[in-house]
Amino acid sequence: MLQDSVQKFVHRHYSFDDRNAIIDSGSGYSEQCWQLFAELGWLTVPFREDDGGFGGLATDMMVLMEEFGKAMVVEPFVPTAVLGGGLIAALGSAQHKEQHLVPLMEGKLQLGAALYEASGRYNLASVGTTAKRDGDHYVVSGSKILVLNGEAAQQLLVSVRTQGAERDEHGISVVLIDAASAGVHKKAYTTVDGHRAAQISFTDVRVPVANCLGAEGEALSALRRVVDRATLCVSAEAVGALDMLLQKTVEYSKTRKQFGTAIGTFQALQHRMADMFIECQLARSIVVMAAMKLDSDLTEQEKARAVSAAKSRVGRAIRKVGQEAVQLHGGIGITNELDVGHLFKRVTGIETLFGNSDFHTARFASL
Amino acid sequence: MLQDSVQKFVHRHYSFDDRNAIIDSGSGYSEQCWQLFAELGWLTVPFREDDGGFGGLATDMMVLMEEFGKAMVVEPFVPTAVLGGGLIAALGSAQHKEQHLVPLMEGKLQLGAALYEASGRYNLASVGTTAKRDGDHYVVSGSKILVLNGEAAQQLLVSVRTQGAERDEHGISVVLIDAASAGVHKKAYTTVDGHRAAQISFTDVRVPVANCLGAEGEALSALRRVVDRATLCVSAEAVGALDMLLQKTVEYSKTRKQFGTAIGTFQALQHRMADMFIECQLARSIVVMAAMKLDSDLTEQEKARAVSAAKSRVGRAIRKVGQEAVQLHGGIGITNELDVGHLFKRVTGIETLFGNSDFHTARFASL
Amino acid sequence: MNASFTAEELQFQEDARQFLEAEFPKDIRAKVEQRVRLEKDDYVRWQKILYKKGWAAPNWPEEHGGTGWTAVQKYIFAEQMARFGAPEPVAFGMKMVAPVIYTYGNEEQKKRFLPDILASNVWWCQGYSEPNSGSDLASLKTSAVREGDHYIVNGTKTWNTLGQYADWIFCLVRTDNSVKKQEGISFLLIDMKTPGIKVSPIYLIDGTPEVNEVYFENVKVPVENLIGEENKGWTYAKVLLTHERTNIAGVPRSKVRLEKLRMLAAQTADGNGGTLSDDPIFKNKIAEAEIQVLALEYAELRALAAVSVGKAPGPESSILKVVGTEVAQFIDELYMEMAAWQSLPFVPDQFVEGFSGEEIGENGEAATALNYFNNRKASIYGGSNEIQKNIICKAVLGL
Amino acid sequence: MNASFTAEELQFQEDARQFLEAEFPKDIRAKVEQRVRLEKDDYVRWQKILYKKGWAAPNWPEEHGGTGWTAVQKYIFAEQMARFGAPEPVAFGMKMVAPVIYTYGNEEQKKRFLPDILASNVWWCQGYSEPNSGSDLASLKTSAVREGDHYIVNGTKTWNTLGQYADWIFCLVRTDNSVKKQEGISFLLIDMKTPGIKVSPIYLIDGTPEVNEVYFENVKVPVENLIGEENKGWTYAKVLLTHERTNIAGVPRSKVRLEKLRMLAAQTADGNGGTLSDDPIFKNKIAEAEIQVLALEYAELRALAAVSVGKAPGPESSILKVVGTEVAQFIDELYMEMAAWQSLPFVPDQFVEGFSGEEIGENGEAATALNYFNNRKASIYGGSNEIQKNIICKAVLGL
Repeated sequence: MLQDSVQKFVHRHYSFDDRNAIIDSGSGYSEQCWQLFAELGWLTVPFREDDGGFGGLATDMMVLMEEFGKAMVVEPFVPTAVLGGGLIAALGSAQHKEQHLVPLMEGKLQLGAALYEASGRYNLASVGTTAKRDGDHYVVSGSKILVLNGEAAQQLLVSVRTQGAERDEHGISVVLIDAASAGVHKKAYTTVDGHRAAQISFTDVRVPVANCLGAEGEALSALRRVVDRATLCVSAEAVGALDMLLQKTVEYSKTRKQFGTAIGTFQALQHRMADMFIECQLARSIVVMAAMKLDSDLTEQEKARAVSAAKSRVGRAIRKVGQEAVQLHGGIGITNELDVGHLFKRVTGIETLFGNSDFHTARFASL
Repeated sequence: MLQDSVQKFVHRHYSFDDRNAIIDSGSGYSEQCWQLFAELGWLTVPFREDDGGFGGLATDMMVLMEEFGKAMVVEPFVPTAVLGGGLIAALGSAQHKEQHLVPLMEGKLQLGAALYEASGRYNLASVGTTAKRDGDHYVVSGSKILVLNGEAAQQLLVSVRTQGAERDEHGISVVLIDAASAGVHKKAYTTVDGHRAAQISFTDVRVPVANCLGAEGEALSALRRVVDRATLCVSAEAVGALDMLLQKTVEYSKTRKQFGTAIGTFQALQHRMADMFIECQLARSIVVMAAMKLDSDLTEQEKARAVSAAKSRVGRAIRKVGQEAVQLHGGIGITNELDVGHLFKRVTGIETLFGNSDFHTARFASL
Repeated sequence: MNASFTAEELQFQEDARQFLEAEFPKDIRAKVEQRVRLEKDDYVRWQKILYKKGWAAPNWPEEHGGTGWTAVQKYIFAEQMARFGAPEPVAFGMKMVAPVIYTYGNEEQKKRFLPDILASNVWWCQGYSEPNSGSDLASLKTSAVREGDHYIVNGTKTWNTLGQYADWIFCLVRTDNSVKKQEGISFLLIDMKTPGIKVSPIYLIDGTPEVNEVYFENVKVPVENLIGEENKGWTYAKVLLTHERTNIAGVPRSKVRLEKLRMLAAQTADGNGGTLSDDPIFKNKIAEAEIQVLALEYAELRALAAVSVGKAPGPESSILKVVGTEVAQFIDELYMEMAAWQSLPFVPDQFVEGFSGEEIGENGEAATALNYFNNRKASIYGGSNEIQKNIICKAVLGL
Repeated sequence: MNASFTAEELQFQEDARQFLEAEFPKDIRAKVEQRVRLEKDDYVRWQKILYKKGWAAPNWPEEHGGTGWTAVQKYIFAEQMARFGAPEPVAFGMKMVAPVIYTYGNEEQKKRFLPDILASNVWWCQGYSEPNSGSDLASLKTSAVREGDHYIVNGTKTWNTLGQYADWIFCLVRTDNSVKKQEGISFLLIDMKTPGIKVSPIYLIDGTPEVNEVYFENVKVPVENLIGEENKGWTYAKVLLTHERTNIAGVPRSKVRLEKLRMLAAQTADGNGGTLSDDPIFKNKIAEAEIQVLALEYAELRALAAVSVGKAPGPESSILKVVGTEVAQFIDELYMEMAAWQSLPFVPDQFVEGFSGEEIGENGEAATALNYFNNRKASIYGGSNEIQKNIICKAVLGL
């Protein structure tokens, strides 16, 4: 079982101190852990069997991500395997897959997906980065924000406009760009929740036409599908982290004494923990819903609606459970010393990833 | 002091049982109480001194209405004195005032303002009722919903369109229509909160041109000002009623025993009552704000913003405090036997009157 | 548990739909759509049709007349019922006393009572709550004193829903005052025609006499009407309270109401020349409610899935009660907000059968505030939401 | 109390504005606008300018250097300060220890400490909380044992804000273990340079070393540093906690932040070709925050008006704390939501003086999540919001 496998891994390799050391390391993730991910087969989970993967079921990714969420795993599973690998699997030719998915699943390739721009907010169709044809090359120019794993990524999946005006639904392509290409400029940083990302600009970067994934100009719907899968993944990750926040809070309330008694005996706090439990259960339920629907034969629209419903609802749970966990811990909850503060930061980060609650509620209503 | 004066009146004449009997009576209000209102000078409060009134200060109306709210007074003070009288005071000629404000303040005239239409929601400019000129008369046709005090009103203040298309800001006039005129059809009823109102249709009703208040077609801004004053009044009424709901709930929690102890000792319920108290205080504060601004020399826009802020915030307090008061009372709170259920119904009614929270939040943001 | 149904399940869905289309009486359906209050006869007539079909009691064991459906089938059926507005059976007989009888009653009692419940020949009501025992149900005081082969019952029961129609009442009564409060309670079935019983209506704030107080003055009840052992009634009642949680969340009804709300919003003028569907704030609220119902639906399916693999329905069902009632009450608010001014007229007559006057409001607008008022009860009864949170704290969080 | 100011008040407003325009250092203002963290020198320099003007301590009694302003003037001044982003004095000296000294200190102590506080010559910090005494402050354990003309202090204080800059610390210490916990506490002033004191930073989740733990190991404190009577310290501390509530609600700051938010929203792309100002949901949230701040402002004015007619500041001030922190935290959320993706980079360097690299995000977007994280403290410290609710229940509702 995936769940057992992650729990064993976490028990052996991923204590809170391990994680802090990994974040403080140069690369911001553990290459050793990453190789274990590969050995344990986790990197194959997002891929269908005919692509050499484990099956590509959303319900499997959900299980994996939930456990990652509990331990606050920072290794770039989502950017490399779900987003980057997902785009190649969805759009790429047999050759693209052969060339990239195999090393990816073996743990030898890091990817990053450069999909969002400063003026585009959460809109994947808002692509100002251009790719102009020049013989058998594209010349790519533009700038992308918050490319997850952008620093370590050897290859970048970049959404570019090969035609049309900003925000046109057509004319968007995804091209593979070697991160070492001339004209690629990265500004790397750690995110508030301990992951690595980069702002990446492209200045007249020459990219072979063969690096375009799928039909030129028609990448948007695949892009949305892949990002929806990533959205489901981070939602599931949040569910794991929220459960942990609740568990830590309940435990703390049983030991922390104030006014001569454990604070967990105060009914006002008890009912707030009951509310946190309810939020956690609803978040888990709606993520189960979305994962099942992604694995079903429903229409694309219904699947997108399901993911947006999940991300919206999980976002509300994040706000509520995260804030309450910190509040009930009191001062110690806002220090870097305890895992609670880090869980809080991670779920808050997830709240923003791929669109916050308001964005997804509106998307749900409009689909 | 107005406050003392109302408190004494309530003590003598307006117990919960008195009120129930009044609501069940034919007219739905007490003529005897109304005469006391006149004797005690309350009917002069909304009017300026040069109109023969007490001063017309919003802060005075606020004090009066808050006390009315505590006792759930159903007499038609707002429809007759604030809305109807207010429109005459704002728009009418000296003769109109002489003819109507004097008897009004003496308690001899009941008014109703017919301002809203089924397709207009809370928009005062949405006037489909037409007044077509025919010699020295208008011929009025159309239909108005929820005319407060519509049954008892001898004269109706009706917003009509003398020009332009539905929802045009210009072309709206207010005419005085004798309720006994041919073509006036009333469908009267009690409202959910124990007041009286009517749906009124006008079929080719002939109205002398002299009954138009102010310049033809230019009534909208005065209409809005007067309705804003009425909005302030019912907001203040809600503040009184909410305070009462809190007080009743706290008292009940001290006597009601469950599991061998007064429920007021349960901390989860205590904190919810603290939250109710906070809501009550914020509601009171923002109504004070709006009343003071109405009495100041701020611009009309700032005054309208203040009233919308108050109504919006009071609406949220109504939802929260009303629901919590009922919930903490348990079953007895949803029976007609206790005053709590009636206070809950009244504040819920107020939540809708002249626009609910969402309407006023949007109006606040747009002004 | 799966996001999409199997072919057999889809077939069952279609069967249920066709049955409802053909057999659910048109006049009752019209009443529901026009929000006319249903009378005793409406309930009984429809229930007898279900009985004839063999679908009266999906949750009963098959040996007593249950349908033998899977959890998913029950779910599908509940959803189809909600879609047609078909009233569920009044719970007191079918869902409350019957499980106690078939679980704890003797053979004689099973034979005597169950067939009439299944066939809707007898209307039952509930005698649990008392004026001074709300959430603290076990503090009840109604006494039953054994005299020969009878109990003599004295006391008052309250929040007795639709007791005005009832033939029988099941009561928790105190048979021993000398022990811990939970240990002196017995479960008694009482014929409402017994001398000494008086039913008196309590008017709720929506103006309806939906509940009653029931007074017992020296009411003689034969000993054979005792369920199980004397002084063990609390155990039976408690088991009942945690079982029979199917559809406690009210998901199908909330779904249907939200669909209708969305449809009505598209027909309701926003006062600016458009409809409420153009109002982003209102649209957002509907979406949030829909999302909440989706989350709740899968919380229920997860609970059902746990039950179907043999786990007892756990304290998680407390969540279904809390969230189910909260979202239903939120939908009440949305209907009221949509109706705006038209929520204010109090015109109960127009929702009673035979009304022929001029109506106020369209699409039942004038009922929206009344529904809102009435349904505040949902978070109070059936174990108040506060009690549910206590259960979560104790049984799940270990606090 | 009035919705509009008098002519004199308007004149005062203009004077305050002109003073700030002319005297508030441009470099500090620029730092504030660019969200660069202020250093000790920035606070002290600005505070000394206020001192020179005679406006350093609006809330002190005039005899000790206060301004003698009316409540309205104080309000106007606070609003103008917020408008310019001028930092308020660090509270520990000016607002916390000084009132205790001028109320309960002896003449010697007043002469020795107050002038240096007023002139910002000495930086004070607070020694109240301890690792095991959060909201239950009176359970503190740091001991002070009298030996001759000194106390020997041992223990640990925590949540010591900006203690790394401090010259002096005021502490609650336990001087009697044999009595009720509140009755054995004394109020002691301690020179931070005394041997045996160690300050160790605690990093908050925004990555800043804003607070510290302070360890006392056999620290010798002269007896003349005791305020008032031994074992009466709790009384002094409690009075302090209910006084000095001016501007506790943070209305001026919240108003200015909302104005700025509105302005920035109009410049922030919504991803659909418009700006966030076109987003009805976001606009609605801003409006709700503005309305809440308006309500809070008048709640505070009502409290001030009550004080100005001689009433003691009552437990109502608990509301100001609760709502003031809640709305400030809600505004933090709105800033973070506005920044969207740009709230995620953790780039503390770019908010430290002297940063010259390429910035991430515009208008301090990259600080928004950090501000959100940091300001979660607001509902925890200064008497947590739960404690404030306890106060309301006890002192106002009589529960």
